[in-house]
Amino acid sequence: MSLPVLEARGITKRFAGVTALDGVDFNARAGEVHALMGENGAGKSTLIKVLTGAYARDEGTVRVGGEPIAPRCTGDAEAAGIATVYQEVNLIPDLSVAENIGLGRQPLRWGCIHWRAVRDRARRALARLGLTLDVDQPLSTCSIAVQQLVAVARALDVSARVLILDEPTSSLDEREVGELFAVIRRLRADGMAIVLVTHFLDQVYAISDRITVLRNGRLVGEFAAADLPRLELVSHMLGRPCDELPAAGRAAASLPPPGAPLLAVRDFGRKNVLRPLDLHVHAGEVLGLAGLLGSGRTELARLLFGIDRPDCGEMKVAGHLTKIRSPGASLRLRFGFTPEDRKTQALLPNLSVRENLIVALQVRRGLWRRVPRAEQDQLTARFIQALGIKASGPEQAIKHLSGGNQQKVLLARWLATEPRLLILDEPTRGIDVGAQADLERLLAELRAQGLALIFISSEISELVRNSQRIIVLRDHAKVAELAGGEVEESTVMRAIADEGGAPPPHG
Amino acid sequence: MKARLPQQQIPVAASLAVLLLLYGGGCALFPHFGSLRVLINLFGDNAFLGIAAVGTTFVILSGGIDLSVGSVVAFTGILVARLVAQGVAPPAALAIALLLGALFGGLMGLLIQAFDLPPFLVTLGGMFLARGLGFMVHAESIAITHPFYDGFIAQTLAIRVSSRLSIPFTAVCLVAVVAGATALARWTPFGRNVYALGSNEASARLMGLPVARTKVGVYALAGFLSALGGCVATFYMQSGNPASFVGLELDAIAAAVIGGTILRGGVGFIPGTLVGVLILGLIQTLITFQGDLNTWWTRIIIGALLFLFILLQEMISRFARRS
Amino acid sequence: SQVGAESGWRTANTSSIKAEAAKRQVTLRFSDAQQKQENQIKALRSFVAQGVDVIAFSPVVETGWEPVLREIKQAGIPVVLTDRAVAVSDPGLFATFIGSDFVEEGRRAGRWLAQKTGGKAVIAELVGTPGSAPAIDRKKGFEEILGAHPEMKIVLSQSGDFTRAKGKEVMEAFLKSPQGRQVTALFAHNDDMALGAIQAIEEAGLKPGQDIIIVSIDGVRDAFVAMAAGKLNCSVECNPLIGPQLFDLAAAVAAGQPVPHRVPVAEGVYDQSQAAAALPNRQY
Amino acid sequence: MGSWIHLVFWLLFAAGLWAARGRTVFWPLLALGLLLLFNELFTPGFFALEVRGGHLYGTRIDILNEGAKIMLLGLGLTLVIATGGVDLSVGATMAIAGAVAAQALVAAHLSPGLAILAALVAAALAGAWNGLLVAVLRIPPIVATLILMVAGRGIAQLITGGQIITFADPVLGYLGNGWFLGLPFTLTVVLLAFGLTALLTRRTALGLFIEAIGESETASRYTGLPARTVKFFVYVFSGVCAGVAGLIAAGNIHSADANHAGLYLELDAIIAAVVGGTSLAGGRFYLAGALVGALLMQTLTTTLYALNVSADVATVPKALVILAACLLQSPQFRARLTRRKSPGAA
Ligand SMILES: Nc1ncnc2c1ncn2[C@@H]1O[C@H](COP(=O)(O)OP(=O)(O)OP(=O)(O)O)[C@@H](O)[C@H]1O
Ligand SMILES: Nc1ncnc2c1ncn2[C@@H]1O[C@H](COP(=O)(O)OP(=O)(O)OP(=O)(O)O)[C@@H](O)[C@H]1O
Ligand SMILES: [Mg+2]
Ligand SMILES: [Mg+2]
Repeated sequence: MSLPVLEARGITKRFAGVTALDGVDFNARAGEVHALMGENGAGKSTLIKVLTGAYARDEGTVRVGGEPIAPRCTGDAEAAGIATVYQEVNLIPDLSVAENIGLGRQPLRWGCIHWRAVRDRARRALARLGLTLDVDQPLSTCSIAVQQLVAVARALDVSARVLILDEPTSSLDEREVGELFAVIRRLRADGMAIVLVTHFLDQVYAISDRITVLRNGRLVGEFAAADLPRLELVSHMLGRPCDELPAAGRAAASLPPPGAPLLAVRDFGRKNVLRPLDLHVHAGEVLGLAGLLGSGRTELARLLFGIDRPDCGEMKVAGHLTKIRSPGASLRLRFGFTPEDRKTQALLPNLSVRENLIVALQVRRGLWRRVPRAEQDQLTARFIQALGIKASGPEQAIKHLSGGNQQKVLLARWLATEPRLLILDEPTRGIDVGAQADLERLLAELRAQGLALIFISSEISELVRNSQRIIVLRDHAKVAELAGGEVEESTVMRAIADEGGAPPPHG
Repeated sequence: MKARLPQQQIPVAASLAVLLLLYGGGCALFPHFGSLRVLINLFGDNAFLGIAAVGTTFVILSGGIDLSVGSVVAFTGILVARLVAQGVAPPAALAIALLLGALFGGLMGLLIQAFDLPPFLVTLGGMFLARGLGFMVHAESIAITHPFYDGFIAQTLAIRVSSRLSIPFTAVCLVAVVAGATALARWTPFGRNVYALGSNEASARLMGLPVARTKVGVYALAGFLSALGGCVATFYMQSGNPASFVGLELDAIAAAVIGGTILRGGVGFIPGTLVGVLILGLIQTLITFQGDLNTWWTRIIIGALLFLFILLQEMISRFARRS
Repeated sequence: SQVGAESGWRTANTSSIKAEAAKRQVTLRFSDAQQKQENQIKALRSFVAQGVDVIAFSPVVETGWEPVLREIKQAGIPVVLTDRAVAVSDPGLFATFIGSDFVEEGRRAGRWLAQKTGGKAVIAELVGTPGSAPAIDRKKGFEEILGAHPEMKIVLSQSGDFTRAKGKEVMEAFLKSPQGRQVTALFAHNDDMALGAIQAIEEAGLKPGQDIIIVSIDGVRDAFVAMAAGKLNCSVECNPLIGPQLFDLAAAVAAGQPVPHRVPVAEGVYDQSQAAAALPNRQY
Repeated sequence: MGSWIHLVFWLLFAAGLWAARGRTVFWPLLALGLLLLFNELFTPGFFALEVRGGHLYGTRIDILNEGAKIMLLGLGLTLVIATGGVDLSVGATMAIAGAVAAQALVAAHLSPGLAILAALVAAALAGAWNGLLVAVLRIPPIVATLILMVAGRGIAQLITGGQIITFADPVLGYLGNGWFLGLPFTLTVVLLAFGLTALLTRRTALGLFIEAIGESETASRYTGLPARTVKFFVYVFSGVCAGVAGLIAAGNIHSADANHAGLYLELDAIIAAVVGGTSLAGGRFYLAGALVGALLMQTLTTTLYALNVSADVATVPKALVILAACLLQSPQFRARLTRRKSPGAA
């Protein structure tokens, strides 16, 4: 076994009211991929931020190549040879893609930034991930998945000894995950130490050599991946023995309920955004939206929820012709929508878990009928319990929650409004296995209660597991609609990949 | 391949279009409006505002705000005047003033950075402080009479156009500062870090950028440019007055915003600020050429024109974005 | 180019000039500087660009006119200063100056107070806007007179910004300070501040005009009302109605006729005995 | 009798501090306490309090009375700032309200009630104009309200014809100058306004909506929140607050001074709101903090008069107090203070 390049001993980190890390040891060895696992809020991201100096540690030592380091900012860590991709995209949305990759280490010529070199380098870094984009476009115009890849490209662009990736794959589709893993394998072969955080067990086993499990800020243990069966890993993470997760009840088996659909649109689209399409969803049904990155799933969801306005087509809700002009109108129709970019489109960072949770319900009740405090507290307590949200209390600011727990609060925000239709754009992004199973169970329950769901996910297996029907989008147009027996991973994949020869959409 | 961020340049282009439109309108309406002298005046008269506004633009780009501009300009003026009156050589006096300006700005930046204080309040404190210090330097205005000013700056450095008309040195300073600042913002790591800081400070920190240094640097730069604006104002008026330039900071902010800089930071273009300054100056010129407005109508018309400008800019931007 | 419209006095000054221009059918390019020197300089330079025949302006402050006046001279346009003077190295930069003498106004106020109180007074002073010419000069003139009367002392002095509200607020604070309780006289740099202070004095349960002798400057209409009511003791006139005189001068200057370099304005000192009689004639 | 009043005052103040411990308003309150303590020790006559003409009379009472305008503006601005905006036009709006009321009385001979109504309607319209620019046309607030800051004073002067309009109306005079229960009536107005605002924001969902918009307008809109309407309302509210302040300012001196009423007061009010704990970036807001902040500003102004500090340099101590107040609020600064004090203890 090679010596650790990165060696952390007895790391402790406390926040006001919580001990996020409690005496954790962690090693990363050259030529190995080391997976860091744990439930939402276990302390993975915190450990990484301590290692890179984004947080000051309270106790413990960190050594790189035997030398103790005490990085006071992430720049120090980078100088010591640690390159990092943080959870949630942490880049500069207003600057161009090229610049985001080059920022802080721009090549100079005559004391000035050599822009051509910056762009070339960015293109090369992206090419390593199999990505070609216009590097001059502002980052904010890229989808969240592309942003995630840009962040990875930025980290790859430094010659580091340790590469840390905190949930780099949460919004990537399979092809991109494949590209990324190929790069990681190459780096591993070159002798780099790689730390990977992800909630996808398949991915963990596909690539890691070693697994460290954290639970509630404590170290559970370090294992060789080959010696750790899946089930055991999960039970280490959860701290209790468990049955195989997720409970794969195939949703497609049940028949779509009869009667008029809850929501039906016809010739529905918007110029330059979405080619007109038909779509319907019944109460008690999950409609999956499949497609590659940028295929237009998010656009469709935004149009359906009234964030953007369609410029053609008609919409019927429960058989009545309706026009949705704003999210507020959708809310009154008892629709709900969790956007994929929760950081900028959903979170109210400094407000408490309670306030984040009841805000949609409050909007539905209107300005004057304030949700009584007792009801707020009771709702919050109920959802914290039901979804297993880890927070120091209902009054904790949501920005201090771990990523996965934030996502659960945002889901609870809509569930609290008792919606008829819920549009979920990548809801499982960053949610741990346990919670993912809980979520899937929840979806099934909601569906049983007569809720209609539109479910967007880049993970096809998840989509297939949970949907009765799947609509496949490509290049901002509907290319296929699969129902019943067609809801199969292979069929979906083929529909996504098929060039031109897709069956004509029926609907 | 050329660099282009078309979406973000639209407001600047819109402002420029509005500026040209208004200038054309003025020429059509009033005799003499199109004369070269008016154009030169436009640059020369607004030089100190323009230079200070460039500093403000940097601060806004970094996600902050600087309210101390007017006071620092006034303070610099009275300091230089006092020093010159006491026999200090003008170049030395100017250098001292510039240094103090940078120091003053840097100090505010340090407070903002080290204690995470709101820039609005700290620079507001700076505004009061500099104003009071100006009165402490000398409570009344002082004229500067020195051959360096009368001869060198006013005569030698001015560019003669004809026997009766010359481009004042102040205008030259303005153009030079805008050019230099544009380069600084576009071509240096410092400049890019300012954008990054303003766009998302937390990300900038995680990306390992020197956030603290950049933040302090930005306020120091703004202080320096305010002081430079003050120096240019002394060229312009050959005097210093501690009570002058009240509210200049608002004009500077308005110029930056009209020029396309977004107040929450991270987006903006330095030449846009020049356009903003020229627009403000043009509004004033139009009003003097109109020549029959009393105080209140002057105010109302300035407000109305400002509104019109912003509305037009919005409309042009939206239209350009759609097509 | 006018300073602004910061007071009724200034507004009267403006209307007098505008009315006269209309009467004589002279084209007047009027510009308001919003009390900022830089605006005024811009306006002057724009006048040059417009090629006017005569430029008249009331400078916001005394200094800082050298470059622009030189430019105007180069363009061959004569300059008439109104109301306030400028400090320039070469008096040839302007043709003439018509206006009140602020220092003299301060002296008049001082003289009147010395006479009224027999040279014995504990004085509070409400100063104008810091740094403004009238505030500086009126204080100077007033203190000049006090120099000759050792038993007249200023014990409190604060800026009331030439406004009623500030005048009142500052006077309230004065009256509560230990020195304020001994004050027997008040000198306000303009009537508005005095009018504000009168209210503060009344609210403190004292009688303005009796318990505290009040002298101020300007002679606006409301001051005459207050004098007639016995609340204000004296107002030194500062006459804004200079329109006719100004246009006489401008015409002479434009025609190249010689004019005196300094033209005073006819002004008086009014106290309670004249107030009621003069009130109906006040135009501002 | 002086000494027991001091004792009662300080006991009350200490009780207030104790009640506020752990809350955001604690720090501005502490700053106010320190400033008052300074006055107690160094400013002669500052703490004298007596009964004159059937009401209390003293510097502290003046502070409450003169500070009323900043407190009212501060209330409105707190809500505006909480949505992530700012309103620079409140000073000009004060001038408009005063001018309208005065002309309604003097030129139009309306009854005082109607005059007040007219003034408030004018102020609300001014606020609505700002709201229109910010919420509907989406112009950045600082520029949008700058327009009215410049033009509004012009409008007020247009109304008064550039003259100071003096009136003798007792009702309006009472508003600016009257006494109620031995205290300035303005204090009653402020408390009423505060109570109403608190009720409006905390008993309805308005407070939550405002804070949500300030936190993230995008997220709020995606949640279906009527962001534009709320923002519009907030500017109207700020306008009305400024209107009431303008009426008080005019009533106080029995005249409308379009040129000076409320001049630069917007700055004091913004400082009050921010010192009170509301962040200019938007989000959480603290109404009581704004009141304390306003009192802090007014105490400072009055102190400088009482100490006879020359107005030229009076801005220096003002700067220092503002900096001290925001340092006190900074957790980093407090951490540094305590760390330095207790290296042995830790
Ligand atoms: N700045 C902070 N202030 C207070 N508490 C915090 C802060 N950052 C993290 N925490 C807490 O520390 C704990 C660990 O969070 P962390 O983000 O490390 O979890 P994680 O393992 O990365 O979870 P996830 O899989 O959801 O990303 C959580 O309970 C979280 O609430
Ligand atoms: N709120 C938004 N504003 C501007 N552009 C957006 C917004 N949301 C998405 N886009 C852009 O629309 C394009 C289409 O991507 P979209 O998100 O619709 O695809 P998708 O199928 O949902 O894929 P994914 O979400 O996995 O990227 C992307 O370039 C994305 O950046
Ligand atoms: Mg995490
Ligand atoms: Mg998407």
